Amino acid sequence: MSTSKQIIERDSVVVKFVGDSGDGMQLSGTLFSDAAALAGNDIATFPDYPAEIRAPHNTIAGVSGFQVHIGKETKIIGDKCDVLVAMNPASLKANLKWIDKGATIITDVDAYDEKALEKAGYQSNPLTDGSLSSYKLITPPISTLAQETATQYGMDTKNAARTKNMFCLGMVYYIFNFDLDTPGTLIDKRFKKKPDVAKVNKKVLEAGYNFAETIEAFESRFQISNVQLPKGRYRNITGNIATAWGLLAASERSGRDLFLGSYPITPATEILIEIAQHKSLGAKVFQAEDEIAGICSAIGASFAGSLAVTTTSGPGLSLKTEAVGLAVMTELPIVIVDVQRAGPSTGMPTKSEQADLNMALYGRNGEAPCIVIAASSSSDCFYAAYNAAKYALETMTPVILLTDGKIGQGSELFRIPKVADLPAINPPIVQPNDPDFKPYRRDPETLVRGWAIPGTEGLQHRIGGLEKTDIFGAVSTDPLNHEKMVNNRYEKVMRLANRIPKQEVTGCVDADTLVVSWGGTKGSVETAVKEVNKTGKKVAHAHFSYIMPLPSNTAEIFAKYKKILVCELNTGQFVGYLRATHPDFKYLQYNKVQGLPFTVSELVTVINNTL
Amino acid sequence: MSTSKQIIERDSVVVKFVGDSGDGMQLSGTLFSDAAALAGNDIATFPDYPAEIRAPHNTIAGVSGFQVHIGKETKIIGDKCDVLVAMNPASLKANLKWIDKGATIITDVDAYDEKALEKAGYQSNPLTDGSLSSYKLITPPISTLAQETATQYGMDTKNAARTKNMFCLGMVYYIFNFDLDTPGTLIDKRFKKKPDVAKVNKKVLEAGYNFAETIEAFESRFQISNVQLPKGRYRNITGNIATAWGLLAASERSGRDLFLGSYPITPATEILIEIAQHKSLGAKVFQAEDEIAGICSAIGASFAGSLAVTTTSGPGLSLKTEAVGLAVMTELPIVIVDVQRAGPSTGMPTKSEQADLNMALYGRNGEAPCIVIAASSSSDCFYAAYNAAKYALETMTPVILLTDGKIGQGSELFRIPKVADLPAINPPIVQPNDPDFKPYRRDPETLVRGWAIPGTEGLQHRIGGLEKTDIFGAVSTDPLNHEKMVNNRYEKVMRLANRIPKQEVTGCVDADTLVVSWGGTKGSVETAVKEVNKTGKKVAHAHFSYIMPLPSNTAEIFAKYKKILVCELNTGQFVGYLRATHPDFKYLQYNKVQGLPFTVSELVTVINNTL
Amino acid sequence: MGNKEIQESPVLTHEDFKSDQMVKWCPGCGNHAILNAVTKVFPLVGHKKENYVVVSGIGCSSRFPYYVSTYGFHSIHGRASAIATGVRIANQKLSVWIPTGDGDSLAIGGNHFIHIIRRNLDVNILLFNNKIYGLTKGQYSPTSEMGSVTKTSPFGTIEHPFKVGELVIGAQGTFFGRVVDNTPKFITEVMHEAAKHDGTSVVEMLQNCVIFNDGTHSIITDRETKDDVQLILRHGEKMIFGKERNKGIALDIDGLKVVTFDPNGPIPDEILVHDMENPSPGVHLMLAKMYPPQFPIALGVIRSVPANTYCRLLADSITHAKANQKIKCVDDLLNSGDTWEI
Amino acid sequence: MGNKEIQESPVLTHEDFKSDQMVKWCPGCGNHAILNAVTKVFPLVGHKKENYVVVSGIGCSSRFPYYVSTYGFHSIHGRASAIATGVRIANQKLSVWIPTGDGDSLAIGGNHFIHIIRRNLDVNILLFNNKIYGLTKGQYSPTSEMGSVTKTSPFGTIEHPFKVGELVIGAQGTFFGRVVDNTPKFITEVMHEAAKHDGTSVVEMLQNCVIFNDGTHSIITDRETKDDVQLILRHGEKMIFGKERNKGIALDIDGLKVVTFDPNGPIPDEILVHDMENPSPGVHLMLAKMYPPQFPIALGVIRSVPANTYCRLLADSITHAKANQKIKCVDDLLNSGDTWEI
Ligand SMILES: Cc1ncc(C[n+]2csc(CCOP(=O)(O)OP(=O)(O)O)c2C)c(N)n1
Ligand SMILES: Cc1ncc(C[n+]2csc(CCOP(=O)(O)OP(=O)(O)O)c2C)c(N)n1
Ligand code: SF4
Ligand code: SF4
Ligand SMILES: [Mg+2]
Ligand SMILES: [Mg+2]
Repeated sequence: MSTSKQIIERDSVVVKFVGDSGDGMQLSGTLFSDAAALAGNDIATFPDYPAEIRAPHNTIAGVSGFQVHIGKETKIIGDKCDVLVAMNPASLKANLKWIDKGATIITDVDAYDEKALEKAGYQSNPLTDGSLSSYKLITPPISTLAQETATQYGMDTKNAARTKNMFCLGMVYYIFNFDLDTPGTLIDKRFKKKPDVAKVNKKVLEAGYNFAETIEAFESRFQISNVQLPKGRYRNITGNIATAWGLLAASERSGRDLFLGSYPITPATEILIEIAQHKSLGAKVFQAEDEIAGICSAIGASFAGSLAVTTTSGPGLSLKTEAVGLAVMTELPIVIVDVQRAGPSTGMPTKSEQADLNMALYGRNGEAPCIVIAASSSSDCFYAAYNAAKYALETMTPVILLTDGKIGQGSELFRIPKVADLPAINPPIVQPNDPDFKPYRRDPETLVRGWAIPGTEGLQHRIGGLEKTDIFGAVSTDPLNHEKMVNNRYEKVMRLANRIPKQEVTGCVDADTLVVSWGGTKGSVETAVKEVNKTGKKVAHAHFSYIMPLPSNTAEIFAKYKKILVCELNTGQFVGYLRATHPDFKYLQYNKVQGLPFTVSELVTVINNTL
Repeated sequence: MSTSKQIIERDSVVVKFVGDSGDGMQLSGTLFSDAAALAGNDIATFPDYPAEIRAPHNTIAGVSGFQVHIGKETKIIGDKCDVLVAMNPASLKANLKWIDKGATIITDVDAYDEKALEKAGYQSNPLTDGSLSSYKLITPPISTLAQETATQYGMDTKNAARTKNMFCLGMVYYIFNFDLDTPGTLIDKRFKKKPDVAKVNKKVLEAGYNFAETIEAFESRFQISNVQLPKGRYRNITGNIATAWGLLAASERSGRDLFLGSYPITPATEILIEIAQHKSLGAKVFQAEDEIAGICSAIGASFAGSLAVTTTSGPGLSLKTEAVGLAVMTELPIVIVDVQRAGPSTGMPTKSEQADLNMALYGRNGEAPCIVIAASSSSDCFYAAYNAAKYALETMTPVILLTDGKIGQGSELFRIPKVADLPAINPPIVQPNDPDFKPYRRDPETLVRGWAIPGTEGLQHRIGGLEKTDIFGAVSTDPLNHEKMVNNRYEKVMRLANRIPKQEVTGCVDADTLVVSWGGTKGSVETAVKEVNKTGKKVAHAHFSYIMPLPSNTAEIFAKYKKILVCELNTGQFVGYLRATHPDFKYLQYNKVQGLPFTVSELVTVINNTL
Repeated sequence: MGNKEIQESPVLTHEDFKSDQMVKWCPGCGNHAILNAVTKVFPLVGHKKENYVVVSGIGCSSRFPYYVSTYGFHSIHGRASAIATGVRIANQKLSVWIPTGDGDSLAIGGNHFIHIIRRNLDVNILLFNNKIYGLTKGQYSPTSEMGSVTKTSPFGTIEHPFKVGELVIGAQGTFFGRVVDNTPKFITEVMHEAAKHDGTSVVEMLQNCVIFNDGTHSIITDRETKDDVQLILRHGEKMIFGKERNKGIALDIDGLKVVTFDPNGPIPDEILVHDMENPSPGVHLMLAKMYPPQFPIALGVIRSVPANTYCRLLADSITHAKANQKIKCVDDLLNSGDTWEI
Repeated sequence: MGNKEIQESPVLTHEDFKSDQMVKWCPGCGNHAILNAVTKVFPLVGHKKENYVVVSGIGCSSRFPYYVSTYGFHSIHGRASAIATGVRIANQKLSVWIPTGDGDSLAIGGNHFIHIIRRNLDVNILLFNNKIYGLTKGQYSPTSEMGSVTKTSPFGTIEHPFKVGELVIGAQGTFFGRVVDNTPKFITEVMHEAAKHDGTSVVEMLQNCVIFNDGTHSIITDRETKDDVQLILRHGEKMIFGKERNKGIALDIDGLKVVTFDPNGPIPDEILVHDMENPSPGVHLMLAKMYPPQFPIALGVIRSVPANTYCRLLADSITHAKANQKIKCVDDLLNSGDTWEI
């Protein structure tokens, strides 16, 4: 494929496909990112869709989008788009704020009739009124061209109209200099059962590509600099799928059947959907009548010897509160996944936030400590889920795993591990007829009690939500016993700090200022820290994945810095927790509660202002 | 009544009645404390009963008790008893740890047969084996004597046997030099419908009194120094009744019908029971199918214009979590009363603790600030409940009122206020057809929105759990609007600090050390601080009733002290909150998690060690 | 709330109850027709506008309150009945309507649903049964037929579904009606009956979700066959159906059965006359259970029996207490029992 | 779990299932007799001891697990069915029993109760119905009769009670039995039937709370009158009762009715023969509803119909998936779909 255009070399590029909910934007986005990944780029994706299933045609409420960041180290969803593909006026309007001057806009001139403009709230046509003069505006009659091509290959008019996303995709492929074989294969896979449709779609894609070449409207094409990823086998993965797979891997590795008790809720549902596909791996999925039954069934399954899991989002975690306390009291291993969304209450279900941390740490009656782990990116969800399962099983304690909508539904490249290379998981299962068995006898080192599984001969015993005597597990209201048990349950969690990885510090470790972050913001904070360091200013970064317990060297690290700046997407929950648990240090904080991720540029500004 | 005995003058005395669940100990205790109160003493009482309804006869599990503290400023349940009345071996055994050497034990020798001793776990008879030699042991054949007396006055044998508690009570009356008219009246009231029974009981009481005088076993009688209570009309009240009445008073004063949606749970049930008696005051009580329906019905009633309340204990508050978030989001006034008990999970339902503070502060998904108020004693429950209702109504915000099992079920003297003297309550009700009405328009000063009540002409509008636009209340996912609304909800709560009372400091205000406490521990901490100050050492005391927001002068106070010691009945929840919100100060902490109140002596030791 | 409690009100129309909000349901969704029917029922029922309160949970159907211009509460998933209970008890003059989905009221909200029915609280429940979780994009619900392939049941569900009418009756329900979403006039008619009923009324609306469960009711709604699979019940009339009106329902010890007869001859005696007011729930239960192909589905008001309502009993007991209790104000209360002067 | 799945086991007795814990129920409480009956049923059912799991919620009755020497879980209020669901699904060889109160399973636990029944999950629910909240000292429950005076209803309740059997049937229940607490042998018999039933079995036990609701069942249990108010059902036998066995139950369009006849003559044809296996629930519902004085109360197994169970269908679908799906281990999964080497 030859080209006479100027080639822009870039480390990374952001492309966003936006249109009506029914316009196939998620498909375009996926095909583009898959092709980019196959072309050797690192990628990150993030879908952005309305809470309504199909909001009214051509309205702002109905705009659905899919953003793709490709290039070197795309740990983050790029701040602003370089290329925006907008299928109609509403989607253009809703997304202008996300593109910088000079960016490329591709939009379908056929879609700009009076009614659509009005529905989008435009007084005049933006394509002609000069308001977009600072962008590179490409406005082909996409619908017409796509439809013509498709009908030419024998498709009926109605279906032909729906191929316009492929036409756009072809144009974008051209801009990025991708070859057309890859998408060909991908389309064949997607439409495996309808080879005719696949064929027509490929033809329309080609037509888009050729059209882009022909019209010479693009002054430049992008060339992404080569990525230096570690060698290995890769795939693209969303955080929710990665979470599901991490749990399946932990089940296989621990020899404990996976049991998932769950109730659908945005943005966590995909974990449930994914695990439900894998009965062949022995995974049992119970779609419960509500969140309470979801976690309670998991507690029952845990009692009965499974790797038991429940998945949810904020409102669901709220409902599970009482049962989490029961798991704490009975010292049964369960993993509770909370894919956080913007709250409070129903809040903004499709927007992401980090505001459930306090609930994970403190949201239970009585003294009820859990282990809390946070995933830092889409692919990290795999390891975070695996470790959550490992530590739950090994410590006989509920683990709350915090991810969020952004990393859960967004995707990135994932280097495929071998299950055999993952760390071993050794639950403290009691052997049949063990003469020493007592329900609350503990390992003196870890304070972990044994797991005596129903069906095992000679270990009959009773557990429950009432306070129990140490070792023997009889119901008790003895004051000192209670204090001891409260302490046991707390100490057991704190001693896990000896076994989790030490906290790492990256960036300029010897700086005066440490930026602290946790959970799904890792990519943006890490990138911002790098950018600041690139300018010659020094700043270090500690990104926390283990929240409760904190890594054992946390205080040691904090002691090295004059300033500690804690950045998070809430009003300051982690910083509050650090103040409560490590009161010897002074903390600064930067918070944002908009249901949006940090942008790198805002973080760079904040960090610079702090130094 | 003449006496040749030595009189011991005391500021205060602790008497505990213990026996089988069926032995009538709660009645003895109540009659004793009522008589003491009528005799002009200040009192505090605390029942202590097993979780079982009627645990097996004569076992430790079945021991039921009622402790009375009488004298000057009995803000606390006395640490150790001066007089223990134990009806059987099991109750003696279970309570020996609560009495100091030298104390008086009255116990029924008739109850010490072999079977009862065995059931109580005694190897030999403690009355005869010398193990009780350091106490003043009085062991009359109480059953026999009581029964004889009662049958003499025409009672059948079975019922006669049940009068033994009256016999004991008579003996105790003698020791305290009470005259017998008061209990006479009280007994008449209790058995209003059975004058015969009343008569016999009075006779048995007299017999006990006379017996005590006759046997001359008591070397000394107690004389309680005169109490200096403010003038006024008094009554004895438990915290749960006081809470109920405070809510009823707020309903009357605000002109809003009281609606209580609740589900029974120990130790909060009495509030529900009490309010259910008062339909004549317009109180509507809905006994819901569960805690979730309890709070949700309250939210509905609040929407419809009621003073809406839900009452519960820890496990129930856990279940209400999601709905509390809804109340935060919709900005509807509700009062959520949590009578705390020992957790986690079901925990120890009849034991008290302060471990739900974190849940009250943080236990919800998303950023969901509530007002949190804590009652400091049984009678203070009245004012705490009244104020909780007042501030909920006036700020259109859910208020969590924390009391606990100890103050809820315990009682103390209560100076009866006039409803007209209570502070006015002014809910921001919107007038019919108000042309300026918008669902989320706020008072610029307080940030409180208006209450537009269904049924009011011209104010139709819609609220809900999804994020809404400022002022207009349309569903919105706009990032900056969300941040603004999160902030509005938080600021509205924080600005209440301008209207609640300033924090007071008592004790030696100019000391170097400040002892901080909150909630139901006020009495013991206050007493301990006084005792320390009496010894010439200086220490100040700040007892917090307003937790969220904290009083506006909190930082100012803390700044005056070199050491701040925070004492609470949990692992350190309030101190963690202070560290998070007021990180500029160093805090020391003293914690106890035994399901028991602080004893004054342990606090004195801790304070002395801190100075 | 029954007719008796209706206050005078200005004459309102259909249009008065439409809100200015954009209706965001998918084009073709059955909900549109139902919304239309409700805005037509409100003026018929005849309350003042400000006395209507619509309380919902979460789901596609639960967005309903935004689309009517009454007081509205779009609450949290599954709790509409509990919230509505508080609204209704707090203010007895309000007319309370609960639009809800099969997930909202039979999955997470199942407990409040059976309890509000048991208490016979005076509200109108509009149950949009599309046999799927719409808003969360297509997982099976407690009413999905056994074997349904959905996002969370790739190999088909293994759960027996609830049948709404049976659950209502099992929970001591006093009113149960059923309609399909493509018969707007009939919906209005049945809803009007529901509104007139004193106590909890439940109207099951078989609603088509075009996106995630398209055609789930087509066995019932198909133009071609509908006369043969729909039995339209009317109180006091014989249970007859079929394009030729030659089939009827009879009862024997094994349950109900379909009887075919000569439409030109007399109607056989054994054909049942519909008695929606029969307190005995047995026949109503069996009617509610009928489902094609073995039986026609019963539509219309299946059960409507008078019984004491919660609000009526509550009002009575408050009146009684006010008349008979000595404590008339909180000062009385504070000074009741043992008190003394110091 | 049905008989088919019972493994070989040593011969166990009554005593083997008693625990060493002190039984803390009030003297005279109906629970004692029921506990006794259960420890007698376990050996009859025939599983190994370690395969019994007793899961309860909170309430007097829910203390049950402490008193039997099996695996036990005394969980939180209302959630026993949900927890038991997890236990049962996780390990199909376990025999799962759920002792629960009327508050525990019909108030707070109502949703899990109707859902476990709908799913026909293989557990045995023992519902101790004392029509009161015992453990919390005497508030009315969802089964308390209308007008009951209790601690929280000083003027009498204003709520219609649930009838357990009707709710079970309305929730698609496949097994419902009813016993009174003073007939230990009959309890054991009915429980044994419950244990043999494949799917969810519910046995309602009319239990006397001597402390807070003494005599609530006395209309049924009074020695003098019990023969005239108890109808003991046996599958395949005519529904006859009365001290003189001169009364029977018949069916007409208005529901069931009591027919009196001459006990020395032939039994009238119209008297129904009990068919507990009739899939049509109408008659079972009416039987469950019968209550004195108008009717006798029906005791024994009212309904027991075969239907697919959740666990059986789950096991089948897992077997099928294992045989047919390509992904056999997590490494397969990780490498499925689009992957590439860098
Ligand atoms: C506590 C909680 N759990 C789960 C959800 C997610 N959720 C929202 S609606 C819904 C089900 C909707 O189904 P249905 O009630 O049948 O309504 P439909 O959309 O089909 O009209 C679910 C699971 C939620 N919003 N809140
Ligand atoms: C979440 C929660 N809410 C409330 C309670 C208090 N509670 C314990 S048992 C019970 C009701 C008991 O009644 P029932 O289930 O009928 O059992 P019974 O004692 O009569 O056998 C209640 C309300 C609790 N323990 N937990
Ligand atoms: S998803 Fe289904 S139920 Fe929801 S609006 Fe669309 S068609 Fe209607
Ligand atoms: S309170 Fe009632 S149900 Fe509970 S143990 Fe006592 S008698 Fe039995
Ligand atoms: Mg639905
Ligand atoms: Mg009960």
